[in-house]
Amino acid sequence: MHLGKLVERLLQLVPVLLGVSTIVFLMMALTPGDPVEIMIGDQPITAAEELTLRQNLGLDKPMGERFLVFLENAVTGDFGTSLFHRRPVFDVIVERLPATIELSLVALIIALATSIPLGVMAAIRKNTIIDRIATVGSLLGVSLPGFWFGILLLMLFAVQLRLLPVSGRIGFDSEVAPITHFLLIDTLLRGRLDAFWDALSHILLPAITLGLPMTAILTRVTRTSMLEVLRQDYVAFAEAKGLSRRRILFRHALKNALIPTVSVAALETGSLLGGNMIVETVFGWPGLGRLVVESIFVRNYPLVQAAVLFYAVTYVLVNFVADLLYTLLNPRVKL
Amino acid sequence: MTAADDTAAPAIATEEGTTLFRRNLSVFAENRLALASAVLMLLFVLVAIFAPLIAPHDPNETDLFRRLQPPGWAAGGEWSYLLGCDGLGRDILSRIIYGSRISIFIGTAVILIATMVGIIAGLAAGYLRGWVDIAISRLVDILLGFPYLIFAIGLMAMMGPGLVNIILALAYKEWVIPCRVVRGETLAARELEYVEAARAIGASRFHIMLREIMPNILSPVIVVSTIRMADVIILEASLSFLGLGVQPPTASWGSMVADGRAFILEAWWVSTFPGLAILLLVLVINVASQGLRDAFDPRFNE
Amino acid sequence: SEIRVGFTADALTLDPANHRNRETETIIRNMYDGLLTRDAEMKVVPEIAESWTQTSPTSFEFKIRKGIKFHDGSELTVEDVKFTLDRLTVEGAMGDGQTSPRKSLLGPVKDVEIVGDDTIRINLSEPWPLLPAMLPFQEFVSKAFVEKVGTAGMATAENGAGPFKLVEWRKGDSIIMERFDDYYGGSPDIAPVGKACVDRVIFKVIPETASRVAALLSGDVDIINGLPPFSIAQVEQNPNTKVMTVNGTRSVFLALNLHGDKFDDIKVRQAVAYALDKQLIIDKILGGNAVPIEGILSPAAFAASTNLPKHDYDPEKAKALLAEAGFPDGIDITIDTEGADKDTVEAIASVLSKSGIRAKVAVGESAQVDAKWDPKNDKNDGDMYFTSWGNGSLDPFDIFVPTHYTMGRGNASGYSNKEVDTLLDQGAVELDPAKRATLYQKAEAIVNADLPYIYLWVPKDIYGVSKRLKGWSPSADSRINLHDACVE
Amino acid sequence: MTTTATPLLQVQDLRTVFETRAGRVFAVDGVDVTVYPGECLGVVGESGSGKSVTFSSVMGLVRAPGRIVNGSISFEGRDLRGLSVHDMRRIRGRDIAITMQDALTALNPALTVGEQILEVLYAHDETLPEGRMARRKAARAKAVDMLELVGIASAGDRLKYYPHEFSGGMRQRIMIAIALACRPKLLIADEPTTALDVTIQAQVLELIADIRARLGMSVVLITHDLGVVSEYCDRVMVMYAGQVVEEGPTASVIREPLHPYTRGLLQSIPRLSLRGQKISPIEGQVPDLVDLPPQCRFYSRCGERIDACRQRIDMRDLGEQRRARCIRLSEGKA
Amino acid sequence: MTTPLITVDNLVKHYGGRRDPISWATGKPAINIRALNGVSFEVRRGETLGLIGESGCGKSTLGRTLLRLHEPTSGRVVFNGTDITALKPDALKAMRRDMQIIFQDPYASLNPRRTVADIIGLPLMLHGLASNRRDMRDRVAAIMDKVGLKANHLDRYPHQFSGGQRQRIGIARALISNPQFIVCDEPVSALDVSIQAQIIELLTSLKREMGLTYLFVSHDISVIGYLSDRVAVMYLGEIVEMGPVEAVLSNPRHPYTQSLMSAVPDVDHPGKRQRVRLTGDLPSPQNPPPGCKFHTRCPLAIDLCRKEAPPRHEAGNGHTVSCHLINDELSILR
Ligand SMILES: Nc1ncnc2c1ncn2[C@@H]1O[C@H](COP(=O)(O)OP(=O)(O)OP(=O)(O)O)[C@@H](O)[C@H]1O
Ligand SMILES: Nc1ncnc2c1ncn2[C@@H]1O[C@H](COP(=O)(O)OP(=O)(O)OP(=O)(O)O)[C@@H](O)[C@H]1O
Ligand SMILES: [Mg+2]
Ligand SMILES: [Mg+2]
Repeated sequence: MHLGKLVERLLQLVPVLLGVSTIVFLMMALTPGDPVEIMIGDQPITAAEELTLRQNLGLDKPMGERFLVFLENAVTGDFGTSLFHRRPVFDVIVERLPATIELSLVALIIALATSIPLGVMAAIRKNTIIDRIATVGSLLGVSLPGFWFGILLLMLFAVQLRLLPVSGRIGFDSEVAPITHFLLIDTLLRGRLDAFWDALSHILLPAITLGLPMTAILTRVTRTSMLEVLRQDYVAFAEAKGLSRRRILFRHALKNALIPTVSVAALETGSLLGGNMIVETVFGWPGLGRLVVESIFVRNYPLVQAAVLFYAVTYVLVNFVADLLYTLLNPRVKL
Repeated sequence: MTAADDTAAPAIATEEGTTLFRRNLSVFAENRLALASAVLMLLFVLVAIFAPLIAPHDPNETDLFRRLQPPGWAAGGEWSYLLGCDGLGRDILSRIIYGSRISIFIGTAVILIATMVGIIAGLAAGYLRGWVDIAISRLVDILLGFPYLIFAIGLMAMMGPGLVNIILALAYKEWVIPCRVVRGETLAARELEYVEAARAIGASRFHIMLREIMPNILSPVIVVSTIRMADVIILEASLSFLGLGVQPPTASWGSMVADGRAFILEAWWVSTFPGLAILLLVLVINVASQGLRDAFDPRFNE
Repeated sequence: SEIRVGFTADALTLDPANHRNRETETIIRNMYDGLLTRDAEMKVVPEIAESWTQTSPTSFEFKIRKGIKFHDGSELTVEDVKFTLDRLTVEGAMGDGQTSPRKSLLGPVKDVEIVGDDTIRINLSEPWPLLPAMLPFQEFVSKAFVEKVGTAGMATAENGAGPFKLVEWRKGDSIIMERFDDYYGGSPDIAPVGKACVDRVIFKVIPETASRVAALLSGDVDIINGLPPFSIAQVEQNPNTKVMTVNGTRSVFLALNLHGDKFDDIKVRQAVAYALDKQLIIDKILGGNAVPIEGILSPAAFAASTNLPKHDYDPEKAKALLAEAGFPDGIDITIDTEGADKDTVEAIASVLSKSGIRAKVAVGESAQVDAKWDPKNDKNDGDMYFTSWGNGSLDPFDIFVPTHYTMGRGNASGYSNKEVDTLLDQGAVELDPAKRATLYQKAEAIVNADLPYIYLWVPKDIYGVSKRLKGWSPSADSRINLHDACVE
Repeated sequence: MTTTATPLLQVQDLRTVFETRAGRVFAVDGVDVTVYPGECLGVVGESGSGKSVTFSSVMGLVRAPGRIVNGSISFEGRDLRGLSVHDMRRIRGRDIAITMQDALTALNPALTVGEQILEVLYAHDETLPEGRMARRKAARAKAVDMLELVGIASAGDRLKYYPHEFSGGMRQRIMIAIALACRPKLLIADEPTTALDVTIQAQVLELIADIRARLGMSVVLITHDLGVVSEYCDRVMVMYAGQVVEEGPTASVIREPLHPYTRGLLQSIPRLSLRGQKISPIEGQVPDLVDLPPQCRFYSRCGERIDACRQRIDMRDLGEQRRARCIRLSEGKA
Repeated sequence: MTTPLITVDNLVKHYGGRRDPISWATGKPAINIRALNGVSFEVRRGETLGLIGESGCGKSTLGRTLLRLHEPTSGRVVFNGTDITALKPDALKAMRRDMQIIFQDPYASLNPRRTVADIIGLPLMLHGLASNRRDMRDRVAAIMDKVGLKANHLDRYPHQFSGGQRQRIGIARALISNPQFIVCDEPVSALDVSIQAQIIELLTSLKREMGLTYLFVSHDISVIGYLSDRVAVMYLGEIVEMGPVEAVLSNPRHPYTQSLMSAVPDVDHPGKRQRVRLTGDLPSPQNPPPGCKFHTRCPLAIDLCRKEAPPRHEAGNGHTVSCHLINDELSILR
């Protein structure tokens, strides 16, 4: 991977990010009604403060200028004040990020760690019981409404069986002083294994719920692409070379089969990011998703706007990283 | 020159006038599970259409004396309220039956709009290329930069809840998917020799786009659209669950699950059944669309 | 020992002057003390203040207790008291041109004077008998500390004089506090006096109702707020938990658009009153946890009348009244409401419909519905609005005036009655409590007859509590004061 | 090429079928193949006549829905069909090697060319020294040798390249290098040049001929092109619709084709020398291999058919190493 | 036979090269494929000009640019006295009746969703040549009969036909508007030998009956040799040698043609000819070599070849060659 090419690819992100920002801006700008009035809602605010707000949003200026102001602010991380919290939106969002990131990463890891082996097994042992399980499971997985499934899991494991906690990130007795703000890591860094298990037990259900659709889709993709790859001439040729089955499956087939899996996984992080809102709401997870949902109902527009932008930018970047990964797996694709 | 020997023609040619479409359809019909799912799907649609005739009760009729009444088979239940009642004593079965209208209507409307827009945009981008393609493709790239649910939530937060708004919020992004499929297929098709042949004969762009290319890309589009339909239904339910969906008292499955969430300790049936309804409908669509895909888009064949 | 509270929402900020949010107040009131507070009977008693006197209709004097320490060990002085009140009431006092959103809670406070090394005087711009009743809601901060961290810092840092001090705020998840060992003991009128009983207190944010109940049942938390009526049975059945309720301070009512073409007729309003089976809804939807009202005041409020005429459920009478008013076939109306009350309003609608008042429910965002029912909005084309007005002070001034005074800011019905206006004006300046009470009772009798609103009920706040918890009882102003609570 | 030598590969009455939706496809239906040490056997036939399936059957590489239903395959006297999966793996790539029809799809796009050569050596080459490093070094040296042998310049560097970084002809040669890495006794070259231009085709075919001469291995050359057979093969086997219809030394088959199909094939080739004359193509097309009637498979297209052709026809031995499957041969003259 | 039906003058076609502003801004390089680099020739009325060359040398591009299916980058094509490179869309459409094309791939060239009647009849409908559908169907039936298809298969779909039959459908479509000139772009390359011969027969007899003129593209020298009157040899977007078929094929003058001829295996006379081994592959048209394009593979290349493009020499009898060495009587076939 040439550095110049990397920079070039990064530059190509610019128009997309610009477009994404434009749409986020338009979402708000084209909302019917006076945005300031809607935003203020029943928050007690003085006339002077209202005026400042208007000026900050640049509502007195023409659309084009407002957009530029918005862009400038976005680049500098200035998303205005959350009227509801009476603090900068940026601060409020940043506080909630570690929880959301931790949850999403664990969900991603669960999804990858289950779907790839399952998909591969299903393809190798086509039409056997494991294939059936994988096929039916992935079909169910994509069809389950996450919000509902989460509630069921919660009722079963947390309320009825009392195996796992009901809500939150970590138990009362397991707090550790933050280092990275990722509890699974912090507890380990502090050498608190009990707390680590506690944090793990908290994250398990939400992460499974969040990762489920992705797991299902990736299982299906891996299975299909593995089957596809196994049909290829180069696998037949590898057979003809008298190579061991292991080598054929894992070196020749899997490396190629993972190519679509990687790009689909990147696309599906979209479902992780969106799913945050629902899963965090259902499981009382103290992350950004829940904050956004709460903010919608109090018309905390600047926060919603900033969060949507944040999610979109994250998504674009995740896909960019996946592209890089893709080139590692697939030598035919040059950056 | 004698006529090419007829007896030697391939076996598939023996049935006179079989179209590719009908052949695919018969392949589809052979897939029992998919066929059963398609029948169930039809059943859902019928239930939605004839909801007033089927529903045992008025879905919005509240009866506080039936508040949280358990399902018919459980202690304290009544068979005439088969799936029990919700927090306002409304019949859950009737609400599920009426709720199917919302899910199916929104799903169908979004997919129809998106597919139509997607086909037009995709054909234009893929065939005309140039500036049209650049403009459309960039827009597609940008919209793809948003996670779907986030985009819909953002829009709904700004536009406010309501049936039309949900359809718009979903369709604004959904069209991108058929558009990408159509564009890709069109790009491939425009290089095919039969398109070149039509041009060589002097056919116009419109003739080529609409008569030569479109019929050939329709089956992948239909396949993709049915697959997407399942997703759109889940998305709508998710929005309703978050309270960004249709307005009460209209029954929608997602909001029924959300409403029942508070009662889940005392009255599990209130959210369980509507959730099950979503699962069933989406599952059925997914199975059917997988069958369609296998039959109509042989590239996916295993 | 430790008490865990399963709580509906997180604090928005830790700055007592920079919010208008009940939940936030409930949490931070355990770290900050007020000049005054309330006892279990909702009587206002001194806290940081040692005593107070009203020296004129427009001025009050407060004597500040000696030896109160902030959590950082510094002593609380009159300077801090004045600083706090100024920060709350002076335009732009929060810095950066910001004004405290709580300013309006202290209405006509004009200025604060230091009149001795332990006394301050609060001057009002007009008579306002409510001041002592409103002071329990204002928490007192250290001047030096605020000047050090600034308003931005106050959002996440704390240096109060309350029984607990902050250990950690895990945003969105929990707030952990520990006992402040140098606590001065709190109000001497409320036993026990002294430092808090438990070592630690945790407010755990559990927004989902079912999860909160489950957490209580499983013993994860000791107190939960917002226990839904339908979960009462569960909590009662559990051997380790019980239900505690307290009369709330918020009156719920239906506003009727008096400028529309239906409710301008008193007969139609009466018809609604008779058609509405209040008790049924209280029993079925609220699980019996509400007190019906016939006027705007809660039974616990100062000057509440006990013998107002009732409109008992009588659908026949309602139909007859409708017919008299020229609607023999009934009327079609729409009830506006916000999402949170959807359940109740749908129930109301269905009950009304049985008497020919065919009601539809329209759920709207609070801002939008508020704007529509703003008395200044003369284009309001709504029929009926299900709403409520809080009365934390339990003084009629705070609820009667805004909802019934001509063009009052909460007068959604658009009610205007000279006589009522006069009575309310007099009530505001009358210093003799007995005379004041009569004035308000007269006014209540008038509005009970006029029916600009259908007065519904005052809901109780319902808490689920672990049986191991001792010495704690819920408070009508929905504060959760953990100073006195102990666990076995 | 003496007939007296013991055959290297002997296949008898091989039948391979595919179960498809349309029915059972008799892709290979009673095929006998004999390959002698050191010879080059050409296999010609139209597309779908069963050439590839025959030899993937030999290698034991027929995949579902395909199945060998009958026949014996013996290589150096060992019955390959009776071998365990493990033993078969040891024969593939080491004793019998194959190059596939399309080099672009037969080389793994995700692995370097070097890895794809080295792995065969690791799998089969027992002459490699012990010890990781030494083994690696020796294998690498062999790989470089092989690439140089097939005419790839600066082979050492090229080991790091991926298949897509080579041109079509080079890929074909790399595949040959892989196949030859373990010096197999038999190379099956399945249409090694169909996708290539004539100039490249000549390069590749000459390369195979050259290596065959040097290593003394046997080659089976599968092709469409009678010209190629005539230039490079000692013996030729003509296949039609899953059966062998004619077999014999190349020169004599081309000079004097016995089966009407072979004759038709030869007459179908347009030649510069035939300019202005009519060529006489075989009319009709190859029959579908599903549910064939038990008759001569060329019946529907044969200009010389008689009623007696509507029965099972067996291969006839006509002496001088020539065999053909036509009923009229026994009448003396076709 | 004297007036040229088509004159091609210095035709150039480059693909790609245009960039959209966003890829320009982000520095994506423009790809520029120089598929045709100044090709000039003429086709006389009633003759068949054969065009031969390696894969990717620009044969199809030439055929398509000639018909303005692709817009030429520069150069002129004069058909029947009209400069078609300058025609407006309407006039071009009218012109299309007279110039048709037959494609290589019998599968891709027919729209799978339309019936044979629609496919073949489309030109009639577009140009208003048929008064109604009935008339159209009658005429389609007639032409189907002419190309050897059963007229009652009118309502079948392409997938119901075999490869050879489909190629006949393609031919029928090209013929129905009664064109004068047809580009045959490798119409037989995808077919089996026996079917290939059928189609060649069909094309030659149609030409005779209807007085057609062909530009016949193929990479198969025997096919070109069999049916062309004159032949043009293409290398990397240029014609390197052109002339009467006997002259060019039996006495090739350009080193490239010579190596091409020597590489073709001959069924009848195996091993007779001297082989010329070319090294390397066709260079990429994205960055063609300077000077003579063939110098990278030419065994005779001298310094001049690397610097200057060779002029076109007359070798008598309309035989032209573009090579620096032509006058030196040098030949790689020493
Ligand atoms: N996987 C399969 N499923 C069904 N039929 C198959 C399969 N593979 C091969 N066949 C059938 O077997 C027959 C012989 O195929 P084979 O590949 O051996 O032909 P071939 O002579 O090698 O042709 P070509 O010259 O095109 O390579 C064909 O009719 C083909 O349809
Ligand atoms: N539409 C196109 N866009 C870009 N490049 C093209 C296009 N068509 C052809 N080319 C390129 O132009 C060059 C010449 O292609 P062309 O198809 O004319 O070759 P050809 O001689 O017909 O080859 P073949 O024998 O493989 O058909 C090739 O490098 C090809 O990749
Ligand atoms: Mg083959
Ligand atoms: Mg071509």
